[in-house]
Amino acid sequence: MIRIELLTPNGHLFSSDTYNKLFTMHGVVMIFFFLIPSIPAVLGNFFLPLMIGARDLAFPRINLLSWYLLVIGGLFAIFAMLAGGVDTGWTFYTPYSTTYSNTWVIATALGIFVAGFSSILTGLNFIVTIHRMRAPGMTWFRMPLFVWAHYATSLIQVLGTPVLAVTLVLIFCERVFHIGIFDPALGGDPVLFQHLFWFYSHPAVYIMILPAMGVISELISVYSRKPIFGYSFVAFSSVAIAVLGFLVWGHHLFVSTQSFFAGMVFSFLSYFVAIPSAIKVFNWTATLYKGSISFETPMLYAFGFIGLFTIGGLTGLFLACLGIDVHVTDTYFVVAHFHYIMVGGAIMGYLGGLHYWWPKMTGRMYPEGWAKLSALVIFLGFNLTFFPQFILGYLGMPRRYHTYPSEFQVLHVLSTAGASVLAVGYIIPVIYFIWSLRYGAVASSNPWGATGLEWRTPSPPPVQNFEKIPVVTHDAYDYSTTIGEVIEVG
Amino acid sequence: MASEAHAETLALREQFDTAAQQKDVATLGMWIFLITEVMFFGGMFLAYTVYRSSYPNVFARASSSINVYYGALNTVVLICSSFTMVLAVRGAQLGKRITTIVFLGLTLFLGLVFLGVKAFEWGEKFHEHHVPGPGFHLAGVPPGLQGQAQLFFSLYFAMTGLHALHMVVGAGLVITMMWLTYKGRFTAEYMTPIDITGLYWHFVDIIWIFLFPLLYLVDRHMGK
Amino acid sequence: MTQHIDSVKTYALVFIALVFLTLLTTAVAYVDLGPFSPVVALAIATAKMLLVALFFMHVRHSTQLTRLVVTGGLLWLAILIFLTLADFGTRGWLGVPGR
Amino acid sequence: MGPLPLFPQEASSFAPDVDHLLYYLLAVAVFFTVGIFLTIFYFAIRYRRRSDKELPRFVHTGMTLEIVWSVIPFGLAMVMFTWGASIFFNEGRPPADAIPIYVVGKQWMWKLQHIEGQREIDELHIPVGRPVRLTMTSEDVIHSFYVPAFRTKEDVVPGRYSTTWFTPTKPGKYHLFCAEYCGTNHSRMIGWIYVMQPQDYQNWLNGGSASGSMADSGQKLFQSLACGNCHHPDGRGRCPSLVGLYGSDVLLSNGATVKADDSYIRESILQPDAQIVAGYQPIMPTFQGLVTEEGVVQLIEYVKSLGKPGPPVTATPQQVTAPHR
Repeated sequence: MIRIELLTPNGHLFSSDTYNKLFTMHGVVMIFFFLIPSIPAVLGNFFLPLMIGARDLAFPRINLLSWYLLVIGGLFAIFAMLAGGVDTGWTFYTPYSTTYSNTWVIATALGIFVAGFSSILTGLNFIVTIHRMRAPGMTWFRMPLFVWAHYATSLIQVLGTPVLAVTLVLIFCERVFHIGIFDPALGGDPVLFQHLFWFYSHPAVYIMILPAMGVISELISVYSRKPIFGYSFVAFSSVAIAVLGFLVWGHHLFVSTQSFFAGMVFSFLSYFVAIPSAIKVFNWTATLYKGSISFETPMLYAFGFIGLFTIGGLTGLFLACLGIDVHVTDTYFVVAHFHYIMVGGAIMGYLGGLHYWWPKMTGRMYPEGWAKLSALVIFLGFNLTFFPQFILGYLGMPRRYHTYPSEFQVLHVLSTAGASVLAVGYIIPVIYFIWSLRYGAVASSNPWGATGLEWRTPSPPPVQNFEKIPVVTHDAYDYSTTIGEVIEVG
Repeated sequence: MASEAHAETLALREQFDTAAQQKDVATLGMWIFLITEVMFFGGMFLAYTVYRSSYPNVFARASSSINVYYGALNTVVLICSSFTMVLAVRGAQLGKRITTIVFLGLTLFLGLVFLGVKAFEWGEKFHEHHVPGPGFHLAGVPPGLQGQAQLFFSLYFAMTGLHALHMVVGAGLVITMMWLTYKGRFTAEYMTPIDITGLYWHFVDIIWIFLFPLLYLVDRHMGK
Repeated sequence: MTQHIDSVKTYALVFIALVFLTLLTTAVAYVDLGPFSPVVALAIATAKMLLVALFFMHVRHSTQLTRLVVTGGLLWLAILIFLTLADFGTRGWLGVPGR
Repeated sequence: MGPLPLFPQEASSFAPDVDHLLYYLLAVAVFFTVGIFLTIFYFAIRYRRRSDKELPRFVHTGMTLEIVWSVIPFGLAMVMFTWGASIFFNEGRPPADAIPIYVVGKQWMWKLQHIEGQREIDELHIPVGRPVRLTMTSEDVIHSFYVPAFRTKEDVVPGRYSTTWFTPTKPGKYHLFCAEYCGTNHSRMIGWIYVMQPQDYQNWLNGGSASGSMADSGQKLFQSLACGNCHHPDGRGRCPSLVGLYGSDVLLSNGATVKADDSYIRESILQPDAQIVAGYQPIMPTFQGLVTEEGVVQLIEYVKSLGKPGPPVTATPQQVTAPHR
């Protein structure tokens, strides 16, 4: 929808207000209600206990509660959308969000607040589970990397989300009671809001990407039948990303009138995040070396992930670089960059993981041919959509523009065309996944010849996950133990 | 939220192997939850730090207008309640039902005293036009700086308000614990919920320990 | 996990110390210590926090992991505050408004 | 449909610097992207699975390799940091002889004032080859002053001043965008920067219908608000004299010293009690709500016109050493 509107420079389809509400809801819904919960809530909740050999998470009731909270939060957001929408952008910058916007900021903020609690509780549950519920013999360095990635993610959720929560509470108070903590008319500082907001929202990017990285580590290993190269480096790089991710939020504020020195410090620290990210990419690539590589659908997604994440990550360096960032911040360059990370990274990881574990979750296989086709369509559509936006950004096209000067039109048309291809790519899996639930071939307990504990139990798993808690005697990804059991996929 | 953290029953829940593991897990979960609370209040402490360092004089003046006796009284009341709470936990550890209930009752009473004093204090603020909003006025602060004084009171109400909200939740927990103890649900071996309620209560106390000097005691010597 | 049960006497001593520190911090607020006023106030508050955490919350007897969680949490709070002050504290160093 | 531009115009002294840095970053990015793509393709084909029973040999993690591929990117990144920071440093230090322009952002327009008195809306005329310094503030929400061809952008924040500067190098007409989302008509808060030959610029200045310089307007405002009743030029009034104030160091009643820059004067007008000059009483009323942001900058220009502090007259030593290109 957004892309169609941007086909023409003057925007005939909607009014500016509608456009502003659309991109705000797109941001809010995608980030807070899809990307942040997607992998942890769907794949994590299901497989984390399985992978460490536990019967369930440490607090199943809290887990249920966190699901209800997410639904309630979602209802608030939907209410806000139906009641008239909200037009502040997902960033809720003050004083626009507190004083000037006449839209449903409060309902949306409440929705995010509630969903935030859901996220905190999920993180809390995972940390405790990983610390205390591992099966006998499942030492820290025998854990699958998916679990490591979730551990790092949970740290961020637990430490970062409360700060967003309190920020939203203050926004809420400011709108309802007019107490004005960020109100410049009283001497308040809107830049303080940005600090509080990005303290959460920068690490939140890693909440989205880390679980996807965990998925990719699993996929690369299984489909090349080799242990991940540099296991401990990949494991620790997850934690390093989580920790360093908290030190760099100020790179969103280079032109926000934050002090020059703070800009220097944040830019410097930002480059440290690049290192663990680079380590991961290099190690994944090295894992392929002398492997036994098969090209099932999840592996295609894994390749797509590495490619897109590499581009997304490297363009991140541009944004961390003070001199360049001044020019490209708040332009389509940023839009392209974070879509490469979030869509190219997080969603590719999610789809890869979904395909990989689909047989385990449902006991059915999906149609391989269609799946490969859609993986290809998504990859091409994605690049066509977002690559032109890098160029647009460097040309100076600001983000969140409903109308734009005509010289940018060609690139916008390309991008919109890409978006249509991308949409087709996303619709295909929805159709065949539903189809497979009924008509898919019945899956064996271990169709891929994988090593994780989740494959040592029937598909789908029984209520208590395992008939008998397994005892772990090998490192993760020791394929000598499973190779004999490989069963042909129907 | 916290009420869920100790919702296990006496029976060992199916996902655990041993009672020790179950207790350990619950305690760890509560501590992590408290850390999220630290970060939650941390955001406001940050806002406070920034504005106090920007407007030290106005903050001193505004702080001096609050009645220090209420603050000090409430601090002592809360410390007393923490003391009774720890004795209640001790009673539960020893398996003494009556002791536990009595001390939980005292804790609850002190908690309610705290909230009562707080309510009274807030009432006075409304009376004195010290509540942020169009009617705000703080005597002794020049007109151009009323906004900054209002910032102080915005923080005052936001921080004490959220703290009071936590107190209300805590009081609810204590009542639940009293009821469960009365029903004989706890033994010397299994009293994790009381233990965890205690942790929560003490945490709320700690927050107040910081709020008191930060809100009530800013350079009192200057404000006079 | 073995249970440690502290004596009532220990708790009572901690309680008295806490009340004493409360009175102390109130009294000190009326003394002009210049820039050290907030430092002293926060030092006393931190001491009180330690007393409550170590004794009332049994951190003294707790596992390594719990201590790690507590120190980690405080460290993160410090990150939040110090890095933000890295901005607010250095504004105007260039002598150009907004830099 | 329009043409297909792939690279923005370079029209300020910063633009080539930023673009050179971009080339470096692009080179690094392309190198790694292509390298990783090719390696993956090669491995994927070379080591494809040939039989279902195949079990590859375990390859041990090479510590040296891990260190090498951590250190090299880090080195490259540090080059990026240093290079980027040095550009940023220059962008943060306007030269002393820059032409001052005052900018007030407002939903959804840019209001600009030249010290000669010309006022413009959504347009800015400047001469080529001279540094221009913008002092900016907002009347409502946060905006951001963005000129892609100059590679400069800085947020415009209500309640305070922000600064940016550039030296245009090519005459022409360039886009001005608001780059911080500011509400319904954010995408229409755009304008044009006209970079002119010095002579054309002079003609433009002379041809305008300006009603006197900013300092003149400021003086009128000063009189209409009766500021002079207290602020006597000889310093014998109830309030400090403003002659020679701008740029001087002011001793405050709490013992601290502040430099009397734009932000200080703005604060003194709107929140006079925040910083009291040593030896004076806090009797000045606030002018919050009585003076617009545009009025405030006119008053600042007026104060400036009352003279600079004693020698060195033109600039403080720090400003003299500022890099000026």
